[in-house]
Amino acid sequence: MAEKLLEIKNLKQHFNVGKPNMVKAVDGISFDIYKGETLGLVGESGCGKSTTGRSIIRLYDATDGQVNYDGVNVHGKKSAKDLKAFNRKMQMIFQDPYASLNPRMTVADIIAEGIDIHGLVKTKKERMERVYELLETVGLNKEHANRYPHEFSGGQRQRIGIARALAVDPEFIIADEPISALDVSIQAQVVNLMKKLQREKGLTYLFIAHDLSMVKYISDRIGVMYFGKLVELAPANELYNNPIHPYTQSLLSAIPLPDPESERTRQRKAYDPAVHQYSDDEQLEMREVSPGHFVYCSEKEFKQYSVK
Amino acid sequence: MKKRFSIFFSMLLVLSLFLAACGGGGDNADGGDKGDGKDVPQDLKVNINTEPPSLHPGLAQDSTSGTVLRNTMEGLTRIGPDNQPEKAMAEDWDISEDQKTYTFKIRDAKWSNEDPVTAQDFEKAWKWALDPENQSTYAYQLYYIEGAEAANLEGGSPDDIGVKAIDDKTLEVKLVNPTPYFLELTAFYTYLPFNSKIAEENAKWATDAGDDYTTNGPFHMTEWSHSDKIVLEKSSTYWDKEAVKLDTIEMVMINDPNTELSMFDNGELDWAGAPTGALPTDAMQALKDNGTLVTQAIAGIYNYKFNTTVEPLNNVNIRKALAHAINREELIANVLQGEQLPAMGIVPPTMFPENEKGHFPDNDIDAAKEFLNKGLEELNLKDPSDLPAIVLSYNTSEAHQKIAQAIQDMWSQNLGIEVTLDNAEWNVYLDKVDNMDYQVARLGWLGDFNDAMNFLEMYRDADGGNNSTGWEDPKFQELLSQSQTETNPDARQQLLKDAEKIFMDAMPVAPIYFYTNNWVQDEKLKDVFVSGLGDVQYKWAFFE
Amino acid sequence: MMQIPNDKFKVVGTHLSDTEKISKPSLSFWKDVFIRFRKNKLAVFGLILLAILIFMAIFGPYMTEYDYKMTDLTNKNQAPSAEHWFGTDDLGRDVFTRTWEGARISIFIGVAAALIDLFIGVAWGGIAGYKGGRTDELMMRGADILSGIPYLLLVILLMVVLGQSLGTMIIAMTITGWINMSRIVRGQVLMLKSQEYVLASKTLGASTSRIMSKHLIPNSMGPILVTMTLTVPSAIFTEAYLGFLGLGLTPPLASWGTMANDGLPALRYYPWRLFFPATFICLTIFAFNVVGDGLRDALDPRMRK
Amino acid sequence: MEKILEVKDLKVSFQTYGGQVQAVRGVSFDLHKGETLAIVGESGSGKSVTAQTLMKLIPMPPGKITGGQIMFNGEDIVKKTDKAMEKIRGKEMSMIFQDPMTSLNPTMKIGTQIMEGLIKHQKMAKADAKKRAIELLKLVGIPMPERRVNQYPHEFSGGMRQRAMIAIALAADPKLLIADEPTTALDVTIQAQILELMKALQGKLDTSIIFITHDLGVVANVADRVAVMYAGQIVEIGTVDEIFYDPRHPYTWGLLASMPSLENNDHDELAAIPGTPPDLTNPPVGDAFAARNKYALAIDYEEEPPMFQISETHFAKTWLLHPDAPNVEPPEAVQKRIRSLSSNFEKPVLVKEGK
Amino acid sequence: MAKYIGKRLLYMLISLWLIVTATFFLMKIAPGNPFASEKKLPPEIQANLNAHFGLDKPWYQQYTDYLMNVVTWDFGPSFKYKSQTVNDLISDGFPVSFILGLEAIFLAVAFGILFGVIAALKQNKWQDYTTMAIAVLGISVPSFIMATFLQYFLAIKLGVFPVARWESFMHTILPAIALAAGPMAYIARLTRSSMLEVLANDYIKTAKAKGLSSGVITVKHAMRNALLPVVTYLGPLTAGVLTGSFVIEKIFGIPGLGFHFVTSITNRDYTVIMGVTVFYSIILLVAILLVDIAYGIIDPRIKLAGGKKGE
Repeated sequence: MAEKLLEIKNLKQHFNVGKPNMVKAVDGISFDIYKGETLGLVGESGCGKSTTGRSIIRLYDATDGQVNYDGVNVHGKKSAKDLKAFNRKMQMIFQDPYASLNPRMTVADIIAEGIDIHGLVKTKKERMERVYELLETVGLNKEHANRYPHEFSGGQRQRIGIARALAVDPEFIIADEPISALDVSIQAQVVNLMKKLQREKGLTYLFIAHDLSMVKYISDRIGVMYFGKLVELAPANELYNNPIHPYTQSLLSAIPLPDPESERTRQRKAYDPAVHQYSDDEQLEMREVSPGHFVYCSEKEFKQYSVK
Repeated sequence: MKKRFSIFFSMLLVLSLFLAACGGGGDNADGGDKGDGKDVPQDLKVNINTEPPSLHPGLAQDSTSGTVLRNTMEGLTRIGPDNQPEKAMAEDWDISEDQKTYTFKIRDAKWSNEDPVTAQDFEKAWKWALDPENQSTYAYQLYYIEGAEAANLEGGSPDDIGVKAIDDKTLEVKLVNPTPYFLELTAFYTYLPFNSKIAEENAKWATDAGDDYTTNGPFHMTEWSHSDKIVLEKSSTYWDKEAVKLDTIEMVMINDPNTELSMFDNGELDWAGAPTGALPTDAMQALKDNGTLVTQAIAGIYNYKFNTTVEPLNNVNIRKALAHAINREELIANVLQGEQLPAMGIVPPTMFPENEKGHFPDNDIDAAKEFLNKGLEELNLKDPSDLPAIVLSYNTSEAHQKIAQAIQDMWSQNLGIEVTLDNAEWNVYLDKVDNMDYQVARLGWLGDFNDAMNFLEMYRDADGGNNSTGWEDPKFQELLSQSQTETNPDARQQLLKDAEKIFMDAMPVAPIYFYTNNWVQDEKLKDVFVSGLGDVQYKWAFFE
Repeated sequence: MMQIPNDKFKVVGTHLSDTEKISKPSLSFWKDVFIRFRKNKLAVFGLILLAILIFMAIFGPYMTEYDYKMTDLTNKNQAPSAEHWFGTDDLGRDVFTRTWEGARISIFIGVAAALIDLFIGVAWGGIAGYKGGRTDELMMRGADILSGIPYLLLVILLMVVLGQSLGTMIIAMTITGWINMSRIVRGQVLMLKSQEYVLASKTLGASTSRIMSKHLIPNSMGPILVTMTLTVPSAIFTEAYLGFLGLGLTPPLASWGTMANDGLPALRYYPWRLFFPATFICLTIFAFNVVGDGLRDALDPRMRK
Repeated sequence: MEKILEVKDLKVSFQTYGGQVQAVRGVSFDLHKGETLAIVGESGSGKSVTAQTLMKLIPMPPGKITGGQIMFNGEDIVKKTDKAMEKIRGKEMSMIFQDPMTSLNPTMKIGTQIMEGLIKHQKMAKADAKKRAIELLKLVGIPMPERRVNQYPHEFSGGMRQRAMIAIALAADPKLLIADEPTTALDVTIQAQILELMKALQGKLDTSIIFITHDLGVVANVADRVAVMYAGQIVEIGTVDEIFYDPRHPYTWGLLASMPSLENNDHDELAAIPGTPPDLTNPPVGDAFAARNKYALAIDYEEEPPMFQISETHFAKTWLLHPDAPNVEPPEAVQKRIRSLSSNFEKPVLVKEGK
Repeated sequence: MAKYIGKRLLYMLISLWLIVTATFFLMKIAPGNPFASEKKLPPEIQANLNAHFGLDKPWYQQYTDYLMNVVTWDFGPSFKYKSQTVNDLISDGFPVSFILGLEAIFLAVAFGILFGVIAALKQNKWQDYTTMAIAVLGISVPSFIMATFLQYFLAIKLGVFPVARWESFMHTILPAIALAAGPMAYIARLTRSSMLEVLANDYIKTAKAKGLSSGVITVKHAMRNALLPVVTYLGPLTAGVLTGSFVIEKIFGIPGLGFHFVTSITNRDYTVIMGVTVFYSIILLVAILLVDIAYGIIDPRIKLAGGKKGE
């Protein structure tokens, strides 16, 4: 797992730069993603996790920072051809299964869009075969190819979205809250499908969600974001068993568990950014508290955290 | 929020109250004639169509302004009920032997502000109009006066203009040529005087009703609400006020013939139609049927001009063919419906009575075909369809359009000539006609004064301002020149008739019809005088 | 307890393929719209009316022996009769023939205006919306200013400069008409371009033209279509209005606008001359409007499940 | 305990152009004073429709109550006119919706929105109503209520808006509060706060709550009793312990098993419920869940299962509880939870009449 | 706020300048001249007139003269109506058009909203069909036909109203109705569709859940939000209606401003064309500004607008 696939360095994504309503959606975050792993990214809505995903795939032009994919900066100057090639390597699965499929296109056309753009097949027959194959991969069948998105349920649509991403044989998939809009029973289906695909195709995932339990289940490592900053990054179990940043602790303590007894006794911790009592001259950065466990903290806090 | 809606509903309430209140007292519209009592209200309500562009005698150049001026101001003469100039501001005049010098004796008349009307008022008014500084567009109406044209156009001195106030009550006018119709001209609005004292103090005296708008005519303007109405009242300072019977005249400005007639029917107007307004053509039949339509011939003609510089209209026979192949009677009976007179000559029968017959028969298809064949031969063409396409132009207007369509159809049926119609908006159209950028074009001409000269003169030179046919003829020019110096009226008349004959032989213009004025009026309204030129005077009018 | 054979209590497990089956017949977007459109009785009425009007526009002029421009002065202003179904006008022309000849021209003007609006509006609005930022600002401000010039002034000057013809008439209809279309398209594009399926297409490497033609425009088609069905009547309306101003078509061409304007003064004497063209103007505008309204309701995403 | 609500065999359907959707197909349950009943189920299972039908808030048409009774305070809601409902809504029962952004009027001040109910039901004067609104805002934990009362919804954060919604709902001291997925649109930390608030207020006001959610964690947190809905029917209902520690219906098993556990570190495949929920325009014969149920019996495809009673409070609608049914092993994840509950009957009893 | 208005005013000035410029050049390319008449003027007098009105100057000088006129708000004399200046024309005509326009707007808004609300509340019932049929009819009948019919039936046949002219309140009713019909219909349809949209919102359900009566919900919750699009439409409507309608003024013989819009063009009365265009544009721009400000007051969310969010 040592091979770095993606290296994000000091990524910044600000909107409305120079205007009074400037939003620092992503404010200088750095992390790596290794080949074959699943990196979970959690945080509350508005914390910048989706923006991070979209900046990585270049839906937004980053305000600052680098995204190196296989050592090449995604945001650097690139020819149209390079960009197209890049688009095949990195794909995305979206949150809203209703909004992510063009209602005027048949499922076949939706899935084949990548195939068409990149000219991956030569004949119509080949194209349809590929579509059928992809439909089968995600648990749907041939008959669905000529249907329109509105005829499908949420879970089915999400699977179509996955098939579309898979059509160009990507190496890396950003899943932007792929299960948030789905019912519990369907969430499991989709997560299982994603895990299966990862096993079979050696995919790497960046899995963005706000549901910590599902993220923990699917991820190898988890990053926690708070107001545009990455505050903690650790292997999944480590993060759950040993959360260090007070925000992570608060987040974990708030999750209701499907167990009435533990719920009766659960104590929620509130997070108040003021607890840090940072002074102006303190340098705040990601520091490795224990191997693979990074926390965004000051030097002073780092010492405290390391002791634990 | 709530407030917004309460405002809303209170407005609704107010409106409904208004409606209720007015619904009760809504009979103010049918005032006017109150029936048989002795004291018949002498209040006239007429439509003058549009805002008069200017009520300054020197600047007026249109019939609406003319209507107001004629009834509020008075010139040396006034056209009387017999259509002849009668004494007005001039109580007497002398004409010199050579008929080139007129000496007018001004009567003891007063302006509405009690100032006396003087000979200087005339001199100054005329010279004002001729001063190029003042941009009088009708100054050329004064060119009969010696030195006038030079002063107006060529920088001649105003002192050289042949009009002089010998004293307060004597005005001497010198003319370029003997002008038999000069006395008639002095009734025209460009020849009206103005109160020179006031004009010196206030150059804008004529822009509104008020103290400065002094009048010397039968009525005085008391209200001028622009684009809306003008109110005239009987003048208390008019020299002949005994003759004036109307107390007020309300002249409203309604620019829609339908509305005008509807208002008349509803008792909101006492007069609808010409000369101040217009009647919708579609109403003519009905009005004729119920016998209320009044028709009166006036000195004006409706023409189709030919551009004699382009093929095939440079061929006289083609022109004649076209002129002969028009069924004017039918056109008048069915399209115009105003009992107009078919025109087979260029000078109205009010001047040349024999023109009721004209120079050729109406709707003479055989002759037309003959002319056509001759013309085709001359042009080395076999068939009318070989003729270059003929475009018939007219300015955008319902009436012109109908006439054009009817004539288009006649030419195509009688002669087999295909004609396309082309209409343009008035200003553009005038440009086109001026620049001879047409083949056949409609134009009308309304006489400014009751003399054949007015209808012939414009065709004197090919590049003359109002000719626009490209036609000229030395013999025609010769005859006109002779007529200008001829002092014997009969001889002069003959010269002009000869000139018309030459003109009709060349047919640079196909005359269509002579205008008539059509109107309806309140039965009780009497003695409104409409002159042969189609000018209206209310001086003698009254309600029975 | 009821008696149930024991073999019924055997675990047989899932029938998964059944659950993925979609039992309803496949409904394409437009079929679906049509089904909802059909429920609006007023709109269906409008559609039928429109069909009749178009049928008559095509065949009406051939139903009589008369030609639309053939004058017959002796038979002017005839009331409707077996001879002349809608009567004759002041030049003795058959009003029935002219009405349907006029229908052709009026509907042609309407449809041509709608199509031109469509092309300009979609291009302008689409580019402005998709490019966004300064381009958008500049393009939309330009449109604002054009719509700030009094329309009549623009049209009359245009008529004056270009002369009165069918072509000028259509230009006059569209000179500001496209602005509305471009605003609608822009609004749609602005809304749609951040939709996830557009983003998905972008991440797949789709070109701008592909995104426009495959995603943005097809999905804006609803509002575009509604706008078009409402442009047609407004063009017919404007044509009539210009007819009133004397800026209508050159006769003997008949359009409803010029016919109604001709008939206006005849209302009190020969009402059929106003009645027929006016009625058909109103019916056509009415039909297009209710069809447009019906389409809008049918296309409304809220009405979909 | 006093029963304040009794729903008997409620049936609701919607007329769509695609046919009649039988959204609620015979739902029965009751609710006691001061109790919280959670209704869980996936989208389309009819839980929201059931809740909104209780207040007759479903649009009619296309919606229609095709059968059953809703006894509230001894009166049948189903029979009430709209006018009569106005007196009950907001006063006797009120409702909180899922999305606090769209369920508050964007152009009306928060205070006014709270005051409306007070003025209508308590006949309060405006000034008093405003005072009360401020108190209510304070009660739901909104800081600086005097200032907040004059603000508009967009000036509130998501959590604050939901608090304001709760204040509106509680304004007239209703006996029954229906919360339709009140925390679904919120972040976990905010969700936790809102849940705490609701519980605290319930303790104070002794309100009965029907809490609709699809999140089993939330259910475990708030509910006294739980009803599990599938395809327009309640398939299992019982106390929260019964549902979580002794579930009997295979669908409940599926739900519980498909939740990953935070404690477990295994990364085995989740026990997902396969397939897609049925289309209710044309509900399947027999047990609606059968096609997705790996424990489905042959009879499930033929006949709808009856309701079996497991304890005084625990009912489940599955043939698996039939004496002739084979014993099946629940999924592993569920087995781990199961405890034997003393209150259970010896054997499940068939309920004669649908309850 | 002040900054916002300042910015808008600046934008208005730029728009105005562009409109003036566009109009000027359109006017200049139009053939024909203001002094043309059937009886042609001697060329010297024509030249004299041109010189007097500055038409002999090069175009750029005429253009700057016009701009100066606009800036000093003195458009000079009318070419045609020599006794009046353009300012006179506007100050005489505008009050009339203004009053008539207000009346029409009031009618249009009151009945338009009423019809729209009824139609929305009774969607797909006979009330909906009836009100919408009336509304569509209002749009379908060209104003000149509508005006003629009103005049014919109500004034001539029934004699309830005077035929034409501008004298008393009774005189204003027919033209106001004719003028209001189109906008009324448009507002009705606008209100209906936005009402339907609003009625589908969750907060209407909230209001219902509070036990509010449907009347209160309609007026206090639905209408306020539903009227936002109507407010937007009021901007151009106000400008259009207040500055007069040629058709209505012609048919009813009303001395308003609308008449000058058309006649000044056909007369080539350059100063009047310029004056009324500038005047109209200012009214339009101000009306739109007022609508935007009003919008901000009615909809408290507006201030927040602008800028996309990260997620």
